[in-house]
Amino acid sequence: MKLDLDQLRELIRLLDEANLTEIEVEHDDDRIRVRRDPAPLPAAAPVESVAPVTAQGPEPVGVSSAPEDDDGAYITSPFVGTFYRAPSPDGDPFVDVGDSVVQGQVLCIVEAMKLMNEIEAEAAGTIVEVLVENGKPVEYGDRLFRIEIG
Amino acid sequence: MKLDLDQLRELIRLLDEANLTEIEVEHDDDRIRVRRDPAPLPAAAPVESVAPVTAQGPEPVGVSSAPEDDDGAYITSPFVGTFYRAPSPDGDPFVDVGDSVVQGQVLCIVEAMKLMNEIEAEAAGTIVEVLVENGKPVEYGDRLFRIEIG
Amino acid sequence: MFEKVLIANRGEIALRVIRTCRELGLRTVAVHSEIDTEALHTRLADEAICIGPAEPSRSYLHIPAIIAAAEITGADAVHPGYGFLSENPEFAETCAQCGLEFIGPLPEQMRLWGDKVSARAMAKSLGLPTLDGTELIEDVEDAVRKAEGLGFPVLLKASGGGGGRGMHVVHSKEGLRAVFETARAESRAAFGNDALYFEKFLERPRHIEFQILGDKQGNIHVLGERECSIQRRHQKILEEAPSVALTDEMRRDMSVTVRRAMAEAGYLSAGTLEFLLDERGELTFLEMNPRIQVEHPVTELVMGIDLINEQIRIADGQPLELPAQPLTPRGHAIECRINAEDPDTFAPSPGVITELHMAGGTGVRVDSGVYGGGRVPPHYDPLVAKLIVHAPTRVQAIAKMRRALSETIIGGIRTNIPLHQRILEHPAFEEGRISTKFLDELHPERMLTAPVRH
Amino acid sequence: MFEKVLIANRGEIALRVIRTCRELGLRTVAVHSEIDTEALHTRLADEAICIGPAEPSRSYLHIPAIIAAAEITGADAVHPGYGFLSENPEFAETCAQCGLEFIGPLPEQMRLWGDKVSARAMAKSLGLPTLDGTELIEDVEDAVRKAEGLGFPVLLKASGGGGGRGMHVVHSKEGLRAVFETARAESRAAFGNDALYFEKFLERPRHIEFQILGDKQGNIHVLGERECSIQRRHQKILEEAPSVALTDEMRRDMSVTVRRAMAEAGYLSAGTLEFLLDERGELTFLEMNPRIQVEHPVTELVMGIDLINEQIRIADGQPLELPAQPLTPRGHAIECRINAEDPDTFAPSPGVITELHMAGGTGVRVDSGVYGGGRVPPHYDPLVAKLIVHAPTRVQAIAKMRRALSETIIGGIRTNIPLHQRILEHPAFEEGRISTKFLDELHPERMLTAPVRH
Repeated sequence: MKLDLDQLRELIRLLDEANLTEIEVEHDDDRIRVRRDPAPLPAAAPVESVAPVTAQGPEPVGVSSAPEDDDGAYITSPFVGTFYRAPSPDGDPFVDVGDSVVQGQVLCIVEAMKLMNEIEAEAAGTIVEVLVENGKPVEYGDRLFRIEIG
Repeated sequence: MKLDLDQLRELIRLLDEANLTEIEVEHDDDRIRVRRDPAPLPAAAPVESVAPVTAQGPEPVGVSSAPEDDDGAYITSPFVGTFYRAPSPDGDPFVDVGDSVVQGQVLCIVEAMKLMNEIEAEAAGTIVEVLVENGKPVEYGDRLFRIEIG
Repeated sequence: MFEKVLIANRGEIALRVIRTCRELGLRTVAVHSEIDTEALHTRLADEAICIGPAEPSRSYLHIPAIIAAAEITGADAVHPGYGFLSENPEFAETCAQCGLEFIGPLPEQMRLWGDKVSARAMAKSLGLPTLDGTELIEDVEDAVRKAEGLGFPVLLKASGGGGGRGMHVVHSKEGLRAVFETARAESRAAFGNDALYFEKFLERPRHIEFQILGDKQGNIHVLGERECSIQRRHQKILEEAPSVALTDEMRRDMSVTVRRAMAEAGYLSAGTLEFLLDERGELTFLEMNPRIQVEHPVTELVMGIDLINEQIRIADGQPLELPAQPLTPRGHAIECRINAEDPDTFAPSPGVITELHMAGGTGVRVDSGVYGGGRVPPHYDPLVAKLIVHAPTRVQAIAKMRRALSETIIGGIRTNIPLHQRILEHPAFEEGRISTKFLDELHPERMLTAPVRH
Repeated sequence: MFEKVLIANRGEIALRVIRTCRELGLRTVAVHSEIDTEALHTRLADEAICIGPAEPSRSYLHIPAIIAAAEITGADAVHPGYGFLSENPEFAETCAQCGLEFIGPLPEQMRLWGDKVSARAMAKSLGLPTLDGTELIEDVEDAVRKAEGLGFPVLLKASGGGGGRGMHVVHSKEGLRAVFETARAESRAAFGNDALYFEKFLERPRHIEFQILGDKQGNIHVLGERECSIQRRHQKILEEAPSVALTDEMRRDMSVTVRRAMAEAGYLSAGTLEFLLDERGELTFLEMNPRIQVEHPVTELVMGIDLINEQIRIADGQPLELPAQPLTPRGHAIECRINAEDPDTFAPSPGVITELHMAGGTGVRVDSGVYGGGRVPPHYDPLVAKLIVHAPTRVQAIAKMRRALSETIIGGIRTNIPLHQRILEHPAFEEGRISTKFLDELHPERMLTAPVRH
């Protein structure tokens, strides 16, 4: 692939000049996109407060009620609790990367208040990634598995 | 790939005029998209405070140590006090609009602590505008006269 | 002592508890809903756990999620704040079963005082003065008999109600017949319980409440009174301590009565006994709130104490450190609840706070759960901040609150600051001539048309 | 009473005065330099007048401009704050000549107490305990004689000095000969006066000061003491009230002595008598500051009063409203001066404050002259805010201050918050084992290399 760097520079200059966040140009099979996320300038930060240095512990990660984004679909935790991949400490994992799963199949357990909550697949698909380590705590909405639907 | 920068600029102008955040145009195999994310405007305001409604009274006007801007040169007040255009209540004004003045010529009086401070022209020129009413208070740096130098 | 406290709440009270925990060297766990991921309590706690979506029933009211959050963080105590689960005996019991110290009263005390009829009976048996009232009503004919026995006007109340909900003023037999079945159905729908009873209706009472603390050694302290007569539809808006309506003698006498009654009841932790004060100067028991209250700071300021600190000490089994004799108030304190709502229509005004400048200086305390750039979600209480002032006299406290309100800037949402300013400028308020009808009489037309908010 | 007060100052103290004026229903006029056009005092006053460029000598110290600002706004009283013109007798006299009520002491009192030698002689004659010292020194030989009479180590002080400036510790005759002429030249350059004298040098004293108020009826109130031993090069950094080093008896005895002395001196308005406390428990007079002081809020919090309010009442000719017997402190208060400076090198750090979150909650007071987005100019004192806490005990106050500092976020400039945190975590500070040498001993190497700041 041959890059026309000058053209690219021209686009970036334009982006800056016009204070844009994105320019995308497509022509035949060519496509150029330049993008700059809105700068988190000092003033764009929360105005009165920011998280103090003392705030620690489990960061709420990617809590998303829309389970699908660019990278595929996610199974998120509907409970706060402890994540287990197998029905018993020495049992085999319910699923592993590469496994095909059917709708309703048990993928893992989230334990809370001594109750073992089985988390089921909402749709058929293939497990692409296991995102939480066995025995680790999870929050509501934490991503547990990445799954390719279908 | 050939960029039509003028067309792009036209699109950006349109984006601005209509206060949009995105324009996307697709034609045959060509596609152009320009995008500007909503600026974090609110957060760009003073972070903790703004002037409260109770703040009133004389607004500090155009306090400028550089007496010259687009509109010409200004004679500013070097004192806080009361502005008088004439040497006595029934006297003639020292100067009026249209008068030519020479360097060192007395233009007005600013009274403070019963002292009559004579304000002199720093350079020769023509009085274009008298900016403060006779007998009104002035702050340090307030513009008193607009003058055309030369 | 326990070492890590989970705060089962949000907003300013969660922050309030976090602050005292930090001063005591206790670690803190915030729980939050998805919409509160950036909330101030989430940010200021040592740890934060997302427990569910924005709907309270699936997060802040969802007991299993809160207990699970305590489990995975290793918290060993829970502070419930006010509202949400603070008066839920099942929650307190579940905490105990899971080995978590519940920082609040015992579940049986919540049950006892939570039911309005049993509370009134208990109060009477403990020697507290009660408003003339009746037993539970059987049917509409029984209602007419009981109401005539008590004498109109009467207040028809739901036994399961509270916080001003489930009440009807009835002026005549006809009115009673017209409203009775509706009231019963409402009560059933709102509280799952259609038991109703009558109380004598006072036209223009003042709302006076006494703050108490009880420890595990059985000591009870009465920490003076607050006056909370400025209410809109039984929602308190502005509170003060002490009340101008009480003489030193009334305060002393009622403190003795309350202390004796609560010692006999074996009450533990912080609680508030609410009274009505009629125009003849009689105090009668209204209800007992077994929790910390929104307006507790006015007591803290005039008494020079930290009530959350005392709650924590009590839960840990330590005796109260307060002197044995009643503390006397120093100066006067006023609290304004700053709500995200239209000051005229009272419609909620959630949104993003674009600018925030809270008042400061001598005698000004700010308890806030928000920050500039932060969001006030529509799912919860509209309280965004409490502005509290303390000055040597009531006149000075009023002047200070006016000054503090004039400095306060909250941009991006509407707030009830203009309403507070109207209250504080009103001659009747300045003279202390107030009652729970004050706001109705300030804006009679508005009170009729404004939407009900529960 | 006067109706419009001009505040001849800037920063937090200007705001402090504006706030009390507003509470009293007085209108306010801010004066400001060009660079302070957007400053908070400029914004919060009822009126604001630009009086000159950024340089203090042409604005905040420029008497004609301030008087002219009062003339054009119709102000009828002036509050000088602290610093700038607050101890300038010519300014007080000019105000009086122009018909402006000066809210502070009489010019002759400023003259009396402003000169260190006459102040010490006056204090002695009024029965205040003074440190052994000498008359003015004639020449180097006289210096050697006088120093040997007093006994080394001695402190060589400039009569015109103050606030810790113009002092040299001398340990031997040789050292004295080496430093004498330099000290005389420095004094002449800094204070326009080369008069020097000796005082006994204390190795590790504590700084204790008593707050007083005198009214036009001749009443003097002594409002307890403050301890300000945490200093860097005689600049106070952290202050508290009461002092752990005083017993009730010492406090009572010195209050009686101070009241009698100040009544005899006919002192008017707010003032502070500074003492050194040596390791044997002896208090000796250091100097008298005829003005309100930076650290006055710690006294306000433990005494429950408003000192600016009292200053205004006094200027108006009203008697003090305080009870006749000495007020007793309630709880413990600590103030941290938050300066825009590097916490390690102490180099000033002016600039734009990009983020600001000040602490809140129970027992926290914030007196600040800045806002998020505002600028700290390089021309003035680096004090950007005072964080002040109040709690029942000293231990609780320390915990509260640690908590409050941990919540405070000031972005865009460096501040001395980390230094305060180090002080508050230090075991010796916690135990109250402090002296004016505390910071030197905390960072000995730093104190030697840090730039001098006046």
